[in-house]
Formats: sequence, C-alpha cells, structure tokens
Amino acid sequence: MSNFDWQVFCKDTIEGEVVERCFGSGGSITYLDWLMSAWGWTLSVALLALLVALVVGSMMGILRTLPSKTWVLVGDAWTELFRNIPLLVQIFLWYHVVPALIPALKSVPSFVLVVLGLGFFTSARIAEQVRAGIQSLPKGQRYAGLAMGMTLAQTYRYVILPNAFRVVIPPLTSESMNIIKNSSVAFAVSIAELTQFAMQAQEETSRGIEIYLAVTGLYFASAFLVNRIALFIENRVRIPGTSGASK
Amino acid sequence: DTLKKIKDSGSVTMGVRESSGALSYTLGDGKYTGYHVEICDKVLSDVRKQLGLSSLSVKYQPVTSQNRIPLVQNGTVDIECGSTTNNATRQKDVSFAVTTFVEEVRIAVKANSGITKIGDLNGRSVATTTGTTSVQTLRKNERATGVDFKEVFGKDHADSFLLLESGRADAFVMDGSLLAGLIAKSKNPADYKIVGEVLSVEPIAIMMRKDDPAFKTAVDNSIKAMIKSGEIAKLYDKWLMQPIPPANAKVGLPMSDNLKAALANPNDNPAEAYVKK
Amino acid sequence: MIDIKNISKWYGSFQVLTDCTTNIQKGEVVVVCGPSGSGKSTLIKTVNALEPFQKGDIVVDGVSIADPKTDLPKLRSRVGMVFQHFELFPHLSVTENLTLAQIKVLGRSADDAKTRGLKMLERVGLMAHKDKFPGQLSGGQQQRVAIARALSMDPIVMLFDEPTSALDPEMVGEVLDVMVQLANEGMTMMCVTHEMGFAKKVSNRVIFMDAGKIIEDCKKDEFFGNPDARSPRAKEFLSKILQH
Amino acid sequence: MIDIKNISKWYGSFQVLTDCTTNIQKGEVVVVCGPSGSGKSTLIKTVNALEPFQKGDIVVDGVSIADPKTDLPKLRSRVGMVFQHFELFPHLSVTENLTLAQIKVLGRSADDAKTRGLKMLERVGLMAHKDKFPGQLSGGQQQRVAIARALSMDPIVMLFDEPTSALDPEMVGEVLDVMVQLANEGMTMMCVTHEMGFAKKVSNRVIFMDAGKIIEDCKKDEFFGNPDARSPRAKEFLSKILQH
Amino acid sequence: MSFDFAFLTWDVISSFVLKGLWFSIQLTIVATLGGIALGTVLALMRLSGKKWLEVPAAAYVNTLRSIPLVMVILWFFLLIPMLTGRPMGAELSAVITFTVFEAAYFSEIMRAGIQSVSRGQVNAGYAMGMTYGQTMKLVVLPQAFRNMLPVLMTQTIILFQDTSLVYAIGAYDLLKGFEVAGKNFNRPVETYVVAAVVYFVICFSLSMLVRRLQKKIQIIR
Ligand SMILES: Nc1ncnc2c1ncn2[C@@H]1O[C@H](COP(=O)(O)OP(=O)(O)OP(=O)(O)O)[C@@H](O)[C@H]1O
Ligand SMILES: Nc1ncnc2c1ncn2[C@@H]1O[C@H](COP(=O)(O)OP(=O)(O)OP(=O)(O)O)[C@@H](O)[C@H]1O
Ligand SMILES: [Mg+2]
Ligand SMILES: [Mg+2]
Repeated sequence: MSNFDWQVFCKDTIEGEVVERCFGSGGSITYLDWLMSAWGWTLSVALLALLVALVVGSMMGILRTLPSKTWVLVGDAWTELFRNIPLLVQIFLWYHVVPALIPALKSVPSFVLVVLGLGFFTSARIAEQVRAGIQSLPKGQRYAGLAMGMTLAQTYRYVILPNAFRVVIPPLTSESMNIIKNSSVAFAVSIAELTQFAMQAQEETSRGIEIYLAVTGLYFASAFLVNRIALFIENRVRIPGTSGASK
Repeated sequence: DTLKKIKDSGSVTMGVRESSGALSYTLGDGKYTGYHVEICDKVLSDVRKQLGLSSLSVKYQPVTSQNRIPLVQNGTVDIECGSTTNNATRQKDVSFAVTTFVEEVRIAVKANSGITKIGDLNGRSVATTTGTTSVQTLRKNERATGVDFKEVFGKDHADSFLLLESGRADAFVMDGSLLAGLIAKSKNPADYKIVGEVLSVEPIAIMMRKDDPAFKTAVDNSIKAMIKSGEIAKLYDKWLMQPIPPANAKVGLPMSDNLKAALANPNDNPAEAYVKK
Repeated sequence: MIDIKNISKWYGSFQVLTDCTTNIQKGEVVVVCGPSGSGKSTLIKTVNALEPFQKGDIVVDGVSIADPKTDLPKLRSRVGMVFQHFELFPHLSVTENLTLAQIKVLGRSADDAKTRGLKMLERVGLMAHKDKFPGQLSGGQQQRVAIARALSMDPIVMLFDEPTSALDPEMVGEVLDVMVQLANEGMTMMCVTHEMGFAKKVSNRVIFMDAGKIIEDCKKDEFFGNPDARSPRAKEFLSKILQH
Repeated sequence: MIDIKNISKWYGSFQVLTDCTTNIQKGEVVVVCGPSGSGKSTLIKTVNALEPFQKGDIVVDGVSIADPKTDLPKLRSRVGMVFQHFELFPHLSVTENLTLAQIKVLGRSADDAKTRGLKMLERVGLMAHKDKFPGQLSGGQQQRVAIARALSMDPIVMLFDEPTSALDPEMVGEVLDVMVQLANEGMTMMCVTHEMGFAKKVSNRVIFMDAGKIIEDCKKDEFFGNPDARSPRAKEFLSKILQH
Repeated sequence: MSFDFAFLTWDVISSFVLKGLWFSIQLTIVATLGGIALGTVLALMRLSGKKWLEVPAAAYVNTLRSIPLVMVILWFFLLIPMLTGRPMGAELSAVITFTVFEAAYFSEIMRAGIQSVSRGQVNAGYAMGMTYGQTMKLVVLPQAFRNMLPVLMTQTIILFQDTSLVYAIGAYDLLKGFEVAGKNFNRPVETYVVAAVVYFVICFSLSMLVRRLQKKIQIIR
C-alpha cells in the first residue's frame, strides 16, 4: 500500500489515461494542471483576503486605541463579532444567509464573498494584534508627539503607527500563514482551490495519499513563502540600534 | 481475516454515514439507520449465526466520502454500509458485496424553470457536490454533448440543494435517491422536480476489505438469501417509498429497472459494466 | 507667562490634583519636587494640556487651556517638553527627530527645519551624532537630543519631567549642564526634578507637592535657607533626599 | 574569603573583563564603581558563578568556582545577592519569598524557614507587610525585602548590584540605612554602587573599573582623600558624579 | 427565502447537538491541557541553548504551524494506523492530533511567556542556590503561565472553534451536530444561523472571562 503512484498526476481528468509530459493540451487537462490551478486559487483567495484583513484589521485595531469611547466600542464590537464564530460558519452565512436578507448581494460572485468573509474573520485577529502592538508602545511616545504640537492624527501617522507596525510584524506573519491555511474553507463555496481539489481528485483517482501529500506540500510551501517574505520585510524595516524582534 | 477477527473479538465495526439520503444516516445520539444499515444489520446477524457466537457487538463508525476507503483498508471499519459506488478503480483497493442498490444520476430543477433535459442547461449553472462521482459525470457529459454550463460545487448535498433552492444554481445533478430525499424534506417539495435523461448509472454496494474471500462469501450469501426471500424488496419499500424518520417524509423513488435487473441476477459488477448497456 | 488657577483633577474617584494654584513669570526657573505619586508629573502635563483637568484653568501666554475653542496642538507647539524617558522617536534618525514636527506642525521647509535643528544639536554638543538612531546613543545623549528637539520648535517655555532620573549617574551631569546653560540664557522653565544641586544653583522658586496639593511655593533661598519655616512633610522629604 | 584571580571573560569576540584580580577579606566592605558598561555587574556576578568566565579562577571560602566538580547551586546558596531591580518573585507573598529557597534549597522545615524569614523581615522593619505581594510594596520596601530574603539564607557574604539605582530618591535612604547597619555588624559585603556617601561612610576599600579592567583598588581614605594620585579616568568619573 | 426554525425541537437538539457539544468541550479541554504540557516542554527545549534540543523542537513547531489543521487531522487519522497496524477511532485520533497540533501553538505562547520573565528573575533563583529545574518550576513557569493566561485562553477559544474541523474524519463535534440535524431535515440555513449564535455565545462569554482575568492579573503585577 505504500508504493506510491505519482503517475496519477499525469492522468487526464476525463479519460483517466496517463498523458505524455503530464500537462494536458487542446482543452483537456490533467490532474497536474488542475492541481496548479487549484494552488493559484488558494493563493489568490489568501492574498486578497490578507489585503482585506490588513486594511480592515488595522483600522479596527487603531479605533480600539483612540481616546473616543464610541470608536473603541465600534472596534471592540467588530472584533468580538468576527472572532467568536467559526470561520466555516461565517463563510456559510456570507454565502447563503446574508444574500437572503440583502438581495443585492445575490449577484456577487462567491470568490468575492469568500475573500470578504475570510478577510473579515482574520481582520478581527489582526485588530487584536494591532491594538496590542499600539498599547505596548510606551505612553510617553504619544505624549511626545502631542507635546510637539502634532494633532492626534499626525501623532498616529508619524510616531505611533510606524513603531507599532514593526512590533506587530511577527504576529502578523503568523496570521498571514494562518490565512493561507484557512483559505481552505473556500471549498465550501465552490472555489476550486487546493482542499477542494484534494477532496475531488482523491475521490476520482483513489490515490488519496499521493494527492494529500502533494496538497500538503503546496500548503507548506505557500506558508513558508509568506514566512520568508515577512522575515525579509522585518529585516528591511529594522531600526538601527535596536535588537529587533527575532532574538 | 475478518471472520476470525469478529469471532475473536466478538465485535465488528460498521462504517456508516451521517447523511447519505435514505441509505445510511443518523438519528442523532449515536443511532444510525437507513436502507443499507438495516441490510448490514441483517447480514451481521447471519454472520453471527454462522460463527456460532451468542452475541455480537456492532460498533458504528461514521465515515465520510474522503476517508471511507482508507478506513476499510486499514481495518478501522470491517463493513461499510453507506452509499459507495462500486467501480473498477476502487475494486483495486477494496471489494464489494453484490449490488443492493442502483443509483441513477439525474437532474433536479425548480419545477417552474422549464428545464427538461441536459441540453437546456446551456449557459446555466449546475450544482453538484464536491467529492462525488457526479462531478466527473458532469464533466464527461459536458465534453460529450458540447453543452456549456457553469459548475458550482456544494461542500455537501444539503449545501448543493441550497444552491438550487436559493437560485445560485439552475440545476442540481446528483444520485436520484439523494435528490428525491432532499426534495421530499424541503420546505416545498412541489417546487422541485427530477427531470431528463439518466446521466449515468452506478451500482451501490456494501464495501469490505479486499482479499478476504471468506468474509465476502458470507456477506454475499446473506444478501442473496434476502433477495430471494423478497426481504430486500420489502426493505426497499420501507426506506424509499414509505415515510421515514426523523422528518417522516417520503423519498418516493420507485425501484429502477437497473436495480430490478441487478436483483434478478445478483452480481458485483463495477459501474463500468453498466455503461455499456 | 503660565498662570495655573485652582486646578483639580480626578482619575475616577481618586483625586490626583487638589486646587493647585501657581504662576510662572517670563524668564523664571521653577523647580517642582515632592514624593513619588504626589502629582508632579500630572501637574506639569496639565500645563500643555496633555492631561485634561476637571476644574480650574491654566492660561499660557494669554491662551486659556480650559477654553474648548483653544487650538491645543498650536498651543503645545509653543511649549517645549522633555520627558523622563526621553521619548525620542526610535524609528527616525536624530536629524529626522529634530525636523519632523518643525515641518509637519510649523510648516517649515525641510531645509529651514534642518538648519534650525542642527543648530540646536550643535548647542547640546552632539553634532557628530546627527545621522544616528536613538537606539545607538547613550541615555545622556538621547536626553540632550530630546532637549534640542524641543528647542528647535522655538518654545516660549520649557517643561521638564524628571529629565535625569532615568540616567546613569555619570550622565546626569551632561544633561544638567545643558539645562543650567538654558536657564542662564533666560529661558522660562518648569522642572520636576530631585536634583537639589540644580535647584540650588539656578532655580528662582521651588514648589513642593504632596498628595496632589501644592504645599510649599517659595523663593529658593527661603526653601533651602530656612528649613525650620517649612512644613513637616517638606522637611522630612528634604532630609531624606539630602541625607546620603 | 573571596579571591578573584586573573578573571577574563568574553562575549563572543567582545572582552568584558580583562584580567581582574582582587581579594575580599572576611568582614570587609568593598565598593565597586565605574562608568556604565565597564563590567561591574559582570564582575560581581562571576563571584557566585551567575556569569561563567573563560580564564582565571575565583575561590569563595575555599571553594574554586572554575572547578567543574564544584556544586554551584550549593555555593550560591551561601552567597547572598541583591539586584538592581529587586527581583522578588511577584507571584509569591513576602513570606513565601523569604521561605521558598530556605525550604527547597537548604531543606529547612516550613516552620523553621518562616521563623528565620520573619526575623530578617523584622530586622529590615517590614514585619507589617509580611502577607502582601511584592507588587503592593514601594520600591524601597521591595529592596529591603530582597535584602531580608538574602539574609535568611545565612550567607557568608553579601553581593549588591546597584541596589539603590532603581529607586525614587526619597527611598534610597531607607535601603542604605539597612546596608550601613549590616556593614556595621561585620557582614562581608561587595557592593556595586554609585552612592559615594555610602562608600565614604562604611566601605573599607573602593574598586574602580573601566572598560572591563580594575583600574583602582585602594583604601577608601586613599581613594577619596587623595584624588590627585588617582588615574585620569577615575578622576574624571568622580568629578562627574560628585559635581551636582 | 423564509426561515423555518420549527423543526428545532428540544428533542432534535438533545439528540443531535448535545453529543457534539460534549465532544467539542472534551476535545478542547484535553487538547488544551495536553497541548500546554507538551508545548511547555517544547518551549523549554527551544530555549535550552542546546542545539540538539533546539533544532528538533523548532522543526516540530514550524512544520505543524505551516500545515492546515485539516491536513494534519487527515494525516494522523490515515497514517498512524498504517504505521502502527492498529486502527484508531476518530475520537481518539482527534484528541491525539489536536494535542500534538496545538502543542506547536501553545509552545510559541509559552516561549513568549518564559521570555517575558526577566533574566533577573532567573538570576535571582540561581543566586538563592536553586538548580535549573527548581528555578524553572518555582520561579519562571508560574510567572510565565500567569503572564500568558489570557493568551492561552484566547488560543483555547480558537481551539474550541477549530474542533469543527474534525468533520474530515467523521468525528462528531458541535458544528457537525448542527450540520447533521440540518441535513437530515434539509434545513441547513436555519441550523447554521443557530450554530453561529451558539458559538458566539460560548466564545464571547469565554473571551469576557479572559478580559476579567487580564484585569485581575494586571492588579497582581
Ligand atoms: N492613568 C491613571 N489612572 C489612575 N491613576 C493614575 C493614572 N496616572 C497616574 N495616576 C495616579 O496619580 C497619582 C499622581 O501621579 P503622577 O505620575 O503625577 O505622580 P508623580 O508625582 O509624577 O510621581 P513620580 O515621582 O513617581 O513620577 C499617582 O498616585 C498615580 O498612581
Ligand atoms: N549577554 C551579553 N552579550 C553581549 N554583551 C554583553 C552581555 N551582557 C553584557 N554585555 C556587555 O558587557 C559590558 C559590561 O556589562 P555590565 O553589565 O557588566 O556593565 P556595568 O558596569 O554593570 O554597567 P551598568 O552600570 O550599566 O550596569 C557592556 O558593554 C555590555 O554591553
Ligand atoms: Mg512623575
Ligand atoms: Mg550593572
């Protein structure tokens, strides 16, 4: 049972015959073609959702540190709402329930919904990191900015955020790796990404082990890639004279 | 081998599904039931008699379409009583009892949609469930007929049906019995109908470990006896024609000619053998 | 120049400042001292409205802080402040630290800001370090940069909140030297500090606080020269801090 | 009692201690001073083997630290140490802080440990606080508990690493008082401190370090009384720290 | 679309959902305790300063943190029996997988916790004559644990949500309970809505608890 049959990736997805050079031609596709396109979907969902999560999460995180009680409440409510419901359930609600209440959303493609759903879910976690990052800075920094006559907005823009950003890179790295892994829920709404590929292809080929190995490998590679990029950014923005976070 | 294992341990593990239409599903609380589950219960009691055991404890192990084959292979599950298609690829890994159900892949649509055959699906979206053979069927049909439609995948059958219900899909292509069951349980069964040609025919059978002829013979014999005695036909009527728990809805799917033929001449032919007919 | 009128402040139900009143003239150097937690930092922060207060008013150079119409950022830009922990911006070089607020707040051109900033850096004797980052400087050097940063905004008054208490003892001197020089040049200054040597040398007046109240507010000579006339709390404090 | 023989230590390629040699007799009080980063903390930590060193040896009460066969935990249990930041265990009450090591290291019974611990607490004047947690005490009180904790192990020598430099000025006195009393009772002490008042009052000898080297090691009277005989570096340091 | 919650009688809930809820809770508790224990060991290995302990621990943590939990669950479920030759039930398999997987995350938290205890505390322990083991056990770990309690709890909430991933191996958790009920009555939308509410109530209460804890800890410090 442990003799692997890697030929499976060279098979055509319709005839089930092994194709030469493993990539399909003329409209027919092999499992390898499919795997690659699935990887592409995984990366697209993950990266776009990450973008949404970073933008929304940073905004919410910042709100939670403002002096205004109202804004803090808005940020808190957002965070609690999106982090206390399992992702799979949230995706389902976005796809099936929300459009039932707001008919205009019916025509929105599922790709967009899943990017938003995954993005909002992750934004709650990022908001938490950003808030913690900002609050970990000495209070004196905020005072120093204000004391120089900067407005609160300027103080955030020029003093607090550049520092907080550096503080939160390591936790954000883990969130970015998480989002790649979490993107697997997209299969629930008909996105042909890696998990969906794994489920469908192993059903069709009965070569579960090989399929799962390949898919796990690609997830691993993607997460590793994100990790390297984050490390690169972390080193690029390291401030001279500080030891940096990676001690 | 399995018979010895059952005899030695006095217990057997039955693979069941949480939700495979009327064939195999749970009533909650760790109780499983359905057409195939009941057949298996009878088979196992025959096995118990054959082994001369006074009692046999049956453990239920829920399985999914992703893990059922590995679980049978690695010995977690001794006999899988869900809704597994018997096909040639799988026969390399596992073996099947004689066919007890024949599934016909059909198309469910909204009653008022005007769709009556696969050709009408041109330019529409068609739902089916990830991890099922229907996906392949659909793909083959698309290629063969030149009909161009958009596929949307639900993560399970209820999801796929929801796609049809909410209008995200115009049709749902799936095993006929599942479609009938879902429609029966829906809020408004009259809103849906099953239409068009049979897209593919698949024998569904009880699955066991490969290379264990003694066990397979015992199971096959028990089933054949039930076919002969008409018990299978009765069970079919009970599960697929009459109201069943928990919702007390009728699936209402009369026995197909294919199944009648299979029962008339019990065999474990794979799906490939049905295509040629 | 600074007129503090009956300021009271509460954190929840806890009263940090009780009815504090004092007044600082142009060119005066006032030292504020008192035990830890007595409200010194809070008082000095109310002067440039970094800490809001619930009662009373402060008028800085004719502008009332309690008035909701006052443009606080603008007011703060005219008041220099130096903190206990320096609070240089760690992600900016020394020069950028000096110019940021000049450009963003005062609207000076980058060139003007740099000229002005470096002049102040020269003054605190750190020209050689203009391209370094704060993390690469010693504590004493960072605090001198912080003073230069405040000075480069051309403040009308300088506030110091324990500017030497986070420093190694041998670096205290270099920072006090800069402060003494400033005082001698006639800068109006309000300093929270326990450096009684500094107070004796350059201050005009000493304010002693305890439990949120101003207990003593008198001329330097009176404060140090006539301990018997002081309140018991102040006497005890002075004896503790001058003992060793 | 403590014999430091030609100690050298490197962090990677950076040499922190260079060939340091000195000797502390029973009953002696030795003050170590010098600029920041000169290796004072490192030196004092080598004495109870908290910092390993690469060359030389230290013999404490006849036991060699460099000897790999030495039972270091046992040796350390006989050397009391007080840190700049107190390092009380924040999750334990004052009494638990005092008894933990007595019980776990010396194997004393809980009762004995408590009796001994509370006696020491009494001595530093904090009996009233025995059930509080460190976080509920002021800095000066915490440091006095830390001293009591070290004393309750019946050490043959006490090491102090800047015990007052993290304290508010008014609390420095209460800690120095305890240390003076200890010295007067004949405890052998090695203190890193910049409190020259303390050094003048009770020390027998002063060691001055710079850049990892022991530059001066002489009798107190010689150190303070004869500044002109001192090295330029020590003179400069003294002038800085005594100036204000 | 109209909602129809009528089928969700107490009978249905108790027979479909409660069993799942119970399993999710059990799994969460066991995996949290086991994960923290194993994670602490891993964290100590990574901080030991000994290469032969550091490298395997780091490899373990980084590998598991790079693979989706579903995949780990599947691998354990499918591969362990193949390796040991002995089948394993879905529930046991889930418990082992979650413990092993969460240990990687808990180890990162404990590592941060241990590092949050200042070097001075360790020195103080040594200086009192404690051995490495005593210092860790009596001084560092109690503090690390306290400092990290809120983060550990937050991870536990995530873990509770992640128990839904055992669907992949057919184990029966809270979400599965809702799903199965939804499928067998063909009312998926309604059950998901109820599931969302139930999860929210449970997780939100827990996270309120975390906040309380956080405030309490801040006072002690
Ligand atoms: N944000 C806050 N919330 C509640 N109480 C506070 C807050 N900030 C300060 N306090 C309390 O107000 C009192 C005065 O604090 P302040 O910092 O002004 O004292 P200080 O005299 O500067 O002391 P130190 O010498 O320690 O700097 C203290 O008792 C402090 O605990
Ligand atoms: N772990 C370490 N790795 C590398 N260098 C170190 C380490 N610890 C200390 N040093 C360096 O060793 C030198 C001596 O440090 P040490 O702490 O002994 O100085 P010190 O005289 O006690 O200074 P201070 O008065 O600031 O406490 C310093 O230059 C310091 O930067
Ligand atoms: Mg203060
Ligand atoms: Mg030191």
